[in-house]
Amino acid sequence: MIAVNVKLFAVARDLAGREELTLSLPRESSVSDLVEALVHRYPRLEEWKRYLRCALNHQYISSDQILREGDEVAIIPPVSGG
Amino acid sequence: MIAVNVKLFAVARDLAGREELTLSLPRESSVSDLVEALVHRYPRLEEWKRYLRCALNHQYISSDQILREGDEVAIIPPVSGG
Amino acid sequence: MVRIVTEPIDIPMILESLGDPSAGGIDLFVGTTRNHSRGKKVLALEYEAYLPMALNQMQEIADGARKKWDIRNVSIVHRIGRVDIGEASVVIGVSATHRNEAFEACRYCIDTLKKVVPIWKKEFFVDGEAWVGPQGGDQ
Amino acid sequence: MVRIVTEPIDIPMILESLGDPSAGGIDLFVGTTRNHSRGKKVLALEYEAYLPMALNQMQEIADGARKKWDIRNVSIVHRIGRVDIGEASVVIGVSATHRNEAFEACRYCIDTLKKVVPIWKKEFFVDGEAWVGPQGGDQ
Repeated sequence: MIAVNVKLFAVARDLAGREELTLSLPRESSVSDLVEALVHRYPRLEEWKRYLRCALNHQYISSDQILREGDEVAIIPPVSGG
Repeated sequence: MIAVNVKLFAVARDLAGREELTLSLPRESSVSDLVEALVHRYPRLEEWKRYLRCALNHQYISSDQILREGDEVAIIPPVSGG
Repeated sequence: MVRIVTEPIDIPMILESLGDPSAGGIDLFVGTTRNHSRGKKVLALEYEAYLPMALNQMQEIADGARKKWDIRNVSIVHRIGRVDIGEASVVIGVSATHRNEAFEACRYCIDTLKKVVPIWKKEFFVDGEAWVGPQGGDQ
Repeated sequence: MVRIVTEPIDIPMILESLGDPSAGGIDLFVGTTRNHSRGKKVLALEYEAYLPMALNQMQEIADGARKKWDIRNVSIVHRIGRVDIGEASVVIGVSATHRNEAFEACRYCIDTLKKVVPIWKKEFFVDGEAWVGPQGGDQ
Protein backbone atom coordinates (compact mmCIF):
# COMPACT_ATOMS: atom_id res chain seq x y z
CA MET A 1 0.00 0.00 0.00
CA ILE A 2 1.02 3.63 -0.50
CA ALA A 3 -0.02 6.70 1.47
CA VAL A 4 -1.20 9.69 -0.59
CA ASN A 5 -1.96 13.08 0.88
CA VAL A 6 -5.09 14.73 -0.43
CA LYS A 7 -5.98 18.43 -0.31
CA LEU A 8 -9.59 19.49 -0.78
CA PHE A 9 -10.97 22.86 -1.87
CA ALA A 10 -14.25 24.75 -2.12
CA VAL A 11 -17.30 22.51 -2.61
CA ALA A 12 -15.19 19.33 -2.27
CA ARG A 13 -13.85 20.46 1.11
CA ASP A 14 -17.30 21.52 2.30
CA LEU A 15 -18.89 18.20 1.31
CA ALA A 16 -16.09 16.12 2.79
CA GLY A 17 -15.97 18.30 5.87
CA ARG A 18 -12.18 18.50 5.87
CA GLU A 19 -9.29 20.19 4.09
CA GLU A 20 -6.70 17.45 4.14
CA LEU A 21 -6.53 13.72 4.62
CA THR A 22 -4.30 10.76 3.87
CA LEU A 23 -5.57 7.84 1.82
CA SER A 24 -4.04 4.38 1.75
CA LEU A 25 -4.14 2.97 -1.75
CA PRO A 26 -2.82 -0.22 -3.35
CA ARG A 27 0.48 0.20 -5.19
CA GLU A 28 0.08 1.24 -8.84
CA SER A 29 -3.14 3.10 -8.05
CA SER A 30 -4.03 5.77 -10.56
CA VAL A 31 -5.55 9.21 -10.07
CA SER A 32 -8.99 7.85 -10.88
CA ASP A 33 -8.53 5.09 -8.27
CA LEU A 34 -7.82 7.84 -5.75
CA VAL A 35 -10.98 9.71 -6.72
CA GLU A 36 -13.01 6.49 -6.38
CA ALA A 37 -11.58 5.87 -2.92
CA LEU A 38 -12.27 9.45 -1.91
CA VAL A 39 -15.90 9.32 -3.06
CA HIS A 40 -16.30 5.97 -1.36
CA ARG A 41 -15.23 7.53 1.91
CA TYR A 42 -17.27 10.74 1.38
CA PRO A 43 -20.39 9.73 -0.58
CA ARG A 44 -21.66 13.33 -0.72
CA LEU A 45 -18.93 13.94 -3.31
CA GLU A 46 -20.62 11.51 -5.69
CA GLU A 47 -22.56 14.10 -7.71
CA TRP A 48 -19.38 16.15 -8.30
CA LYS A 49 -17.23 13.14 -9.14
CA ARG A 50 -17.21 13.51 -12.88
CA TYR A 51 -16.19 17.16 -12.60
CA LEU A 52 -13.25 16.69 -10.23
CA ARG A 53 -9.78 17.24 -11.62
CA CYS A 54 -6.57 16.45 -9.78
CA ALA A 55 -3.27 18.30 -9.53
CA LEU A 56 0.20 17.29 -8.42
CA ASN A 57 2.94 19.86 -7.88
CA HIS A 58 0.52 22.61 -9.01
CA GLN A 59 -0.06 21.01 -12.38
CA TYR A 60 -3.12 19.16 -13.58
CA ILE A 61 -2.52 15.44 -14.01
CA SER A 62 -4.41 12.97 -16.14
CA SER A 63 -6.74 10.45 -14.55
CA ASP A 64 -4.58 7.50 -15.58
CA GLN A 65 -1.39 8.79 -13.98
CA ILE A 66 0.03 6.33 -11.42
CA LEU A 67 0.51 7.72 -7.92
CA ARG A 68 3.50 7.21 -5.67
CA GLU A 69 4.07 7.06 -1.95
CA GLY A 70 3.92 10.56 -0.41
CA ASP A 71 2.33 12.30 -3.41
CA GLU A 72 0.24 15.31 -2.44
CA VAL A 73 -2.78 15.43 -4.70
CA ALA A 74 -5.08 18.45 -4.85
CA ILE A 75 -8.71 17.79 -5.67
CA ILE A 76 -9.91 20.59 -7.95
CA PRO A 77 -13.67 20.97 -8.26
CA PRO A 78 -14.96 22.98 -11.26
CA VAL A 79 -13.14 26.31 -11.20
CA SER A 80 -15.16 29.54 -11.31
CA GLY A 81 -12.66 32.36 -11.07
CA GLY A 82 -12.87 35.47 -13.18
CA MET B 1 -23.18 80.54 -59.61
CA ILE B 2 -23.46 79.45 -56.00
CA ALA B 3 -21.22 80.32 -53.05
CA VAL B 4 -20.06 77.41 -50.92
CA ASN B 5 -18.14 77.83 -47.67
CA VAL B 6 -15.24 75.47 -47.20
CA LYS B 7 -13.54 74.49 -43.94
CA LEU B 8 -10.10 72.95 -44.03
CA PHE B 9 -8.36 70.80 -41.44
CA ALA B 10 -4.95 69.37 -40.64
CA VAL B 11 -2.78 68.73 -43.69
CA ALA B 12 -5.35 70.28 -46.05
CA ARG B 13 -5.38 73.50 -44.04
CA ASP B 14 -1.60 73.58 -43.82
CA LEU B 15 -1.15 73.06 -47.58
CA ALA B 16 -3.81 75.59 -48.50
CA GLY B 17 -2.52 78.01 -45.90
CA ARG B 18 -6.01 78.84 -44.64
CA GLU B 19 -8.81 77.46 -42.51
CA GLU B 20 -11.81 78.75 -44.37
CA LEU B 21 -12.70 80.12 -47.74
CA THR B 22 -15.65 80.63 -50.04
CA LEU B 23 -15.71 79.07 -53.48
CA SER B 24 -17.94 80.19 -56.32
CA LEU B 25 -19.18 77.20 -58.27
CA PRO B 26 -21.57 76.74 -61.19
CA ARG B 27 -25.10 75.73 -60.18
CA GLU B 28 -25.55 71.94 -59.86
CA SER B 29 -21.91 71.47 -58.91
CA SER B 30 -21.19 68.25 -57.03
CA VAL B 31 -18.87 67.56 -54.13
CA SER B 32 -16.21 66.29 -56.52
CA ASP B 33 -16.52 69.49 -58.56
CA LEU B 34 -15.82 71.42 -55.37
CA VAL B 35 -12.73 69.32 -54.64
CA GLU B 36 -11.51 69.91 -58.20
CA ALA B 37 -11.97 73.67 -57.83
CA LEU B 38 -10.21 73.62 -54.48
CA VAL B 39 -7.21 71.70 -55.81
CA HIS B 40 -7.11 74.00 -58.84
CA ARG B 41 -6.81 76.98 -56.51
CA TYR B 42 -4.35 75.24 -54.14
CA PRO B 43 -2.23 72.89 -56.31
CA ARG B 44 -0.28 71.64 -53.30
CA LEU B 45 -3.42 69.68 -52.36
CA GLU B 46 -3.07 67.60 -55.52
CA GLU B 47 -1.24 64.64 -53.95
CA TRP B 48 -3.90 64.34 -51.23
CA LYS B 49 -6.84 64.77 -53.59
CA ARG B 50 -7.85 61.15 -53.86
CA TYR B 51 -7.87 60.79 -50.08
CA LEU B 52 -10.05 63.81 -49.28
CA ARG B 53 -13.55 63.19 -48.00
CA CYS B 54 -16.19 65.86 -47.51
CA ALA B 55 -18.75 66.43 -44.80
CA LEU B 56 -21.90 68.54 -44.58
CA ASN B 57 -23.70 69.10 -41.29
CA HIS B 58 -21.15 66.82 -39.57
CA GLN B 59 -21.95 63.85 -41.78
CA TYR B 60 -19.86 62.46 -44.62
CA ILE B 61 -21.38 63.07 -48.03
CA SER B 62 -20.79 61.20 -51.26
CA SER B 63 -18.77 62.76 -54.04
CA ASP B 64 -21.75 62.98 -56.39
CA GLN B 65 -23.94 64.94 -54.00
CA ILE B 66 -25.10 68.27 -55.48
CA LEU B 67 -24.20 71.36 -53.48
CA ARG B 68 -26.45 74.30 -52.75
CA GLU B 69 -25.93 77.99 -52.11
CA GLY B 70 -24.56 78.57 -48.60
CA ASP B 71 -23.56 74.96 -47.88
CA GLU B 72 -20.66 74.67 -45.48
CA VAL B 73 -18.47 71.79 -46.60
CA ALA B 74 -15.70 70.40 -44.40
CA ILE B 75 -12.70 68.94 -46.19
CA ILE B 76 -11.61 65.84 -44.27
CA PRO B 77 -8.11 64.57 -45.03
CA PRO B 78 -7.32 60.97 -44.00
CA VAL B 79 -8.22 60.68 -40.32
CA SER B 80 -5.64 59.36 -37.88
CA GLY B 81 -7.22 59.51 -34.46
CA GLY B 82 -6.95 56.76 -31.90
CA MET C 1 -20.16 59.14 -22.23
CA VAL C 2 -18.50 60.70 -25.26
CA ARG C 3 -15.87 63.39 -24.76
CA ILE C 4 -12.94 65.15 -26.31
CA VAL C 5 -10.51 66.50 -23.72
CA THR C 6 -7.28 68.47 -23.72
CA GLU C 7 -5.95 67.17 -20.40
CA PRO C 8 -4.73 63.64 -19.55
CA ILE C 9 -7.62 61.17 -19.78
CA ASP C 10 -9.07 60.27 -16.39
CA ILE C 11 -9.32 56.48 -16.65
CA PRO C 12 -10.73 55.81 -13.15
CA MET C 13 -13.52 58.26 -13.95
CA ILE C 14 -14.27 56.37 -17.18
CA LEU C 15 -14.36 53.04 -15.33
CA GLU C 16 -16.77 54.60 -12.88
CA SER C 17 -18.98 55.84 -15.73
CA LEU C 18 -19.25 52.24 -16.98
CA GLY C 19 -20.20 50.69 -13.66
CA ASP C 20 -23.48 48.82 -13.63
CA PRO C 21 -24.54 46.25 -11.03
CA SER C 22 -25.76 43.96 -13.77
CA ALA C 23 -22.48 44.11 -15.68
CA GLY C 24 -20.18 41.11 -15.50
CA GLY C 25 -17.31 42.64 -17.38
CA ILE C 26 -15.73 45.77 -18.77
CA ASP C 27 -13.37 45.85 -21.69
CA LEU C 28 -11.23 48.96 -21.83
CA PHE C 29 -8.97 49.90 -24.69
CA VAL C 30 -6.27 52.49 -24.05
CA GLY C 31 -4.49 53.84 -27.11
CA THR C 32 -1.07 55.14 -26.17
CA THR C 33 1.44 57.14 -28.15
CA ARG C 34 4.31 55.06 -29.44
CA ASN C 35 7.95 56.12 -29.60
CA HIS C 36 8.30 54.91 -33.18
CA SER C 37 6.34 55.13 -36.39
CA ARG C 38 7.23 53.76 -39.80
CA GLY C 39 10.79 53.15 -38.63
CA LYS C 40 11.37 56.64 -37.23
CA LYS C 41 11.72 57.76 -33.64
CA VAL C 42 8.74 59.84 -32.52
CA LEU C 43 9.24 62.53 -29.88
CA ALA C 44 5.61 63.52 -29.34
CA LEU C 45 2.25 63.68 -31.05
CA GLU C 46 -0.30 66.38 -31.52
CA TYR C 47 -3.96 65.68 -32.24
CA GLU C 48 -6.42 68.06 -33.86
CA ALA C 49 -10.16 67.50 -34.16
CA TYR C 50 -13.05 68.95 -36.12
CA LEU C 51 -14.80 69.12 -32.77
CA PRO C 52 -18.54 69.12 -33.45
CA MET C 53 -18.33 66.50 -36.16
CA ALA C 54 -15.89 64.36 -34.17
CA LEU C 55 -18.21 64.34 -31.16
CA ASN C 56 -21.13 63.60 -33.43
CA GLN C 57 -19.32 60.65 -35.02
CA MET C 58 -18.15 59.32 -31.66
CA GLN C 59 -21.73 59.42 -30.40
CA GLU C 60 -22.87 57.55 -33.51
CA ILE C 61 -20.25 54.88 -32.88
CA ALA C 62 -21.42 54.49 -29.27
CA ASP C 63 -25.05 54.31 -30.38
CA GLY C 64 -24.14 51.81 -33.09
CA ALA C 65 -22.39 49.58 -30.54
CA ARG C 66 -25.48 49.64 -28.34
CA LYS C 67 -27.61 48.58 -31.28
CA LYS C 68 -25.32 45.77 -32.42
CA TRP C 69 -24.55 44.23 -29.01
CA ASP C 70 -26.31 43.68 -25.73
CA ILE C 71 -24.12 46.01 -23.69
CA ARG C 72 -24.73 48.16 -20.62
CA ASN C 73 -22.63 51.29 -21.06
CA VAL C 74 -20.07 52.62 -23.48
CA SER C 75 -17.65 55.51 -23.07
CA ILE C 76 -15.37 57.01 -25.70
CA VAL C 77 -12.89 59.71 -24.74
CA HIS C 78 -10.26 61.17 -27.06
CA ARG C 79 -7.55 63.60 -26.07
CA ILE C 80 -6.38 66.35 -28.42
CA GLY C 81 -3.42 68.72 -28.34
CA ARG C 82 0.05 67.52 -27.49
CA VAL C 83 0.27 63.97 -26.12
CA ASP C 84 3.64 62.73 -24.87
CA ILE C 85 5.03 59.23 -25.51
CA GLY C 86 3.33 56.63 -23.33
CA GLU C 87 0.32 58.82 -22.57
CA ALA C 88 -3.20 57.83 -23.54
CA SER C 89 -4.65 59.49 -26.63
CA VAL C 90 -7.91 57.56 -26.60
CA VAL C 91 -9.78 55.41 -24.10
CA ILE C 92 -12.80 53.30 -24.97
CA GLY C 93 -14.70 51.29 -22.40
CA VAL C 94 -17.68 48.97 -22.72
CA SER C 95 -19.52 47.19 -19.92
CA ALA C 96 -21.76 44.21 -20.60
CA THR C 97 -23.44 41.35 -18.81
CA HIS C 98 -21.18 38.90 -20.63
CA ARG C 99 -17.59 39.53 -21.60
CA ASN C 100 -17.93 38.48 -25.21
CA GLU C 101 -20.14 41.47 -25.97
CA ALA C 102 -17.79 43.81 -24.09
CA PHE C 103 -14.79 42.65 -26.13
CA GLU C 104 -16.56 42.75 -29.47
CA ALA C 105 -18.20 46.12 -28.95
CA CYS C 106 -14.98 47.71 -27.68
CA ARG C 107 -13.10 46.41 -30.69
CA TYR C 108 -15.80 47.76 -32.99
CA CYS C 109 -15.62 51.20 -31.39
CA ILE C 110 -11.85 51.64 -31.72
CA ASP C 111 -11.76 50.17 -35.24
CA THR C 112 -14.58 52.46 -36.38
CA LEU C 113 -13.20 55.51 -34.60
CA LYS C 114 -9.94 55.13 -36.46
CA LYS C 115 -11.76 55.04 -39.78
CA VAL C 116 -14.34 57.80 -39.48
CA VAL C 117 -13.80 60.26 -36.64
CA PRO C 118 -12.28 63.53 -37.94
CA ILE C 119 -9.25 63.65 -35.69
CA TRP C 120 -5.76 64.03 -37.07
CA LYS C 121 -2.38 63.16 -35.67
CA LYS C 122 0.81 65.05 -36.34
CA GLU C 123 4.04 63.26 -35.50
CA PHE C 124 7.09 65.17 -34.27
CA PHE C 125 10.43 63.63 -35.21
CA VAL C 126 13.98 64.74 -34.47
CA ASP C 127 14.19 66.21 -37.96
CA GLY C 128 10.72 67.59 -38.51
CA GLU C 129 7.03 66.95 -38.24
CA ALA C 130 4.35 65.42 -40.44
CA TRP C 131 0.65 64.72 -40.54
CA VAL C 132 -0.07 61.02 -40.66
CA GLY C 133 -1.20 59.98 -44.12
CA PRO C 134 -3.70 57.40 -45.36
CA GLN C 135 -3.51 54.36 -43.10
CA GLY C 136 -3.78 50.64 -43.49
CA GLY C 137 -5.56 48.50 -40.95
CA ASP C 138 -4.00 48.12 -37.54
CA GLN C 139 -2.09 51.30 -36.72
CA MET D 1 2.74 40.99 -13.12
CA VAL D 2 0.71 38.14 -11.66
CA ARG D 3 -0.96 38.60 -8.29
CA ILE D 4 -3.74 37.40 -6.03
CA VAL D 5 -4.94 40.09 -3.64
CA THR D 6 -7.48 40.39 -0.86
CA GLU D 7 -8.06 44.14 -1.19
CA PRO D 8 -9.77 46.04 -4.03
CA ILE D 9 -7.73 45.72 -7.22
CA ASP D 10 -5.62 48.80 -7.94
CA ILE D 11 -6.35 49.38 -11.63
CA PRO D 12 -4.20 52.51 -12.10
CA MET D 13 -1.26 50.53 -10.70
CA ILE D 14 -1.92 47.76 -13.23
CA LEU D 15 -2.08 50.26 -16.10
CA GLU D 16 1.24 51.65 -14.91
CA SER D 17 2.74 48.14 -14.84
CA LEU D 18 1.81 47.76 -18.52
CA GLY D 19 3.28 51.02 -19.72
CA ASP D 20 5.91 50.74 -22.41
CA PRO D 21 7.05 53.54 -24.70
CA SER D 22 6.85 51.20 -27.68
CA ALA D 23 3.28 50.12 -26.90
CA GLY D 24 0.51 51.53 -29.05
CA GLY D 25 -2.35 50.08 -27.07
CA ILE D 26 -3.48 48.39 -23.91
CA ASP D 27 -6.49 46.16 -23.64
CA LEU D 28 -7.80 45.80 -20.11
CA PHE D 29 -10.51 43.41 -19.05
CA VAL D 30 -12.23 44.03 -15.73
CA GLY D 31 -14.45 41.24 -14.43
CA THR D 32 -17.05 42.64 -12.06
CA THR D 33 -19.48 40.88 -9.77
CA ARG D 34 -23.03 40.80 -11.14
CA ASN D 35 -26.19 41.23 -9.11
CA HIS D 36 -27.81 38.22 -10.76
CA SER D 37 -26.83 34.67 -11.64
CA ARG D 38 -28.94 31.98 -13.26
CA GLY D 39 -32.07 34.05 -12.61
CA LYS D 40 -31.40 34.70 -8.93
CA LYS D 41 -30.45 37.92 -7.18
CA VAL D 42 -26.87 37.80 -5.88
CA LEU D 43 -25.96 39.79 -2.76
CA ALA D 44 -22.21 39.22 -2.76
CA LEU D 45 -19.53 36.79 -3.86
CA GLU D 46 -16.67 35.15 -2.12
CA TYR D 47 -13.64 33.77 -3.90
CA GLU D 48 -11.26 31.11 -2.65
CA ALA D 49 -7.99 30.08 -4.31
CA TYR D 50 -5.54 27.23 -4.10
CA LEU D 51 -2.93 29.94 -3.88
CA PRO D 52 0.37 28.45 -5.05
CA MET D 53 -1.22 26.55 -7.91
CA ALA D 54 -3.41 29.49 -8.91
CA LEU D 55 -0.40 31.81 -9.10
CA ASN D 56 1.49 29.15 -11.01
CA GLN D 57 -1.32 28.73 -13.54
CA MET D 58 -1.77 32.50 -13.91
CA GLN D 59 1.95 32.83 -14.66
CA GLU D 60 1.69 30.06 -17.24
CA ILE D 61 -1.20 31.90 -18.90
CA ALA D 62 0.83 35.11 -19.01
CA ASP D 63 3.85 33.26 -20.41
CA GLY D 64 1.61 31.51 -22.94
CA ALA D 65 0.22 34.84 -24.13
CA ARG D 66 3.75 36.18 -24.60
CA LYS D 67 4.63 33.14 -26.70
CA LYS D 68 1.52 33.27 -28.86
CA TRP D 69 1.42 37.03 -29.55
CA ASP D 70 3.87 39.85 -30.03
CA ILE D 71 2.96 41.74 -26.88
CA ARG D 72 4.91 43.99 -24.53
CA ASN D 73 3.55 43.34 -21.03
CA VAL D 74 0.79 41.34 -19.46
CA SER D 75 -0.67 41.61 -15.96
CA ILE D 76 -3.19 39.30 -14.33
CA VAL D 77 -4.60 40.16 -10.90
CA HIS D 78 -7.36 38.24 -9.15
CA ARG D 79 -9.02 39.25 -5.92
CA ILE D 80 -10.14 36.66 -3.37
CA GLY D 81 -12.30 36.85 -0.27
CA ARG D 82 -15.56 38.75 -0.29
CA VAL D 83 -16.23 40.94 -3.35
CA ASP D 84 -19.29 43.17 -3.35
CA ILE D 85 -21.56 43.72 -6.35
CA GLY D 86 -19.98 45.97 -8.94
CA GLU D 87 -16.46 45.49 -7.62
CA ALA D 88 -13.68 43.98 -9.72
CA SER D 89 -12.84 40.35 -9.06
CA VAL D 90 -10.26 40.06 -11.82
CA VAL D 91 -8.30 42.50 -13.98
CA ILE D 92 -6.23 41.46 -16.98
CA GLY D 93 -4.20 43.90 -19.00
CA VAL D 94 -2.06 43.47 -22.08
CA SER D 95 0.03 46.08 -23.84
CA ALA D 96 1.23 45.63 -27.39
CA THR D 97 2.65 47.58 -30.27
CA HIS D 98 -0.55 46.97 -32.25
CA ARG D 99 -4.02 46.74 -30.77
CA ASN D 100 -4.99 43.49 -32.46
CA GLU D 101 -2.45 41.57 -30.40
CA ALA D 102 -3.54 43.34 -27.20
CA PHE D 103 -7.20 42.39 -27.76
CA GLU D 104 -6.49 38.79 -28.73
CA ALA D 105 -4.01 38.11 -25.93
CA CYS D 106 -6.29 39.70 -23.31
CA ARG D 107 -9.19 37.59 -24.49
CA TYR D 108 -7.03 34.48 -24.37
CA CYS D 109 -5.93 35.23 -20.80
CA ILE D 110 -9.43 35.69 -19.36
CA ASP D 111 -10.86 32.73 -21.29
CA THR D 112 -8.04 30.47 -20.13
CA LEU D 113 -8.10 31.76 -16.57
CA LYS D 114 -11.75 30.85 -16.29
CA LYS D 115 -11.02 27.31 -17.43
CA VAL D 116 -7.89 26.37 -15.53
CA VAL D 117 -7.01 28.59 -12.58
CA PRO D 118 -8.01 26.94 -9.27
CA ILE D 119 -10.16 29.75 -7.93
CA TRP D 120 -13.72 29.17 -6.79
CA LYS D 121 -16.67 31.48 -6.42
CA LYS D 122 -19.40 31.13 -3.84
CA GLU D 123 -22.57 33.12 -4.47
CA PHE D 124 -24.61 34.54 -1.62
CA PHE D 125 -28.35 34.78 -2.27
CA VAL D 126 -31.18 36.05 -0.08
CA ASP D 127 -32.03 32.45 0.79
CA GLY D 128 -28.64 30.80 1.02
CA GLU D 129 -25.27 30.34 -0.59
CA ALA D 130 -23.77 28.01 -3.16
CA TRP D 131 -20.51 27.21 -4.89
CA VAL D 132 -20.73 27.80 -8.61
CA GLY D 133 -20.92 24.50 -10.47
CA PRO D 134 -19.54 23.37 -13.82
CA GLN D 135 -19.79 26.25 -16.26
CA GLY D 136 -20.55 26.69 -19.92
CA GLY D 137 -18.70 29.18 -22.06
CA ASP D 138 -19.22 32.87 -21.40
CA GLN D 139 -19.99 33.35 -17.72
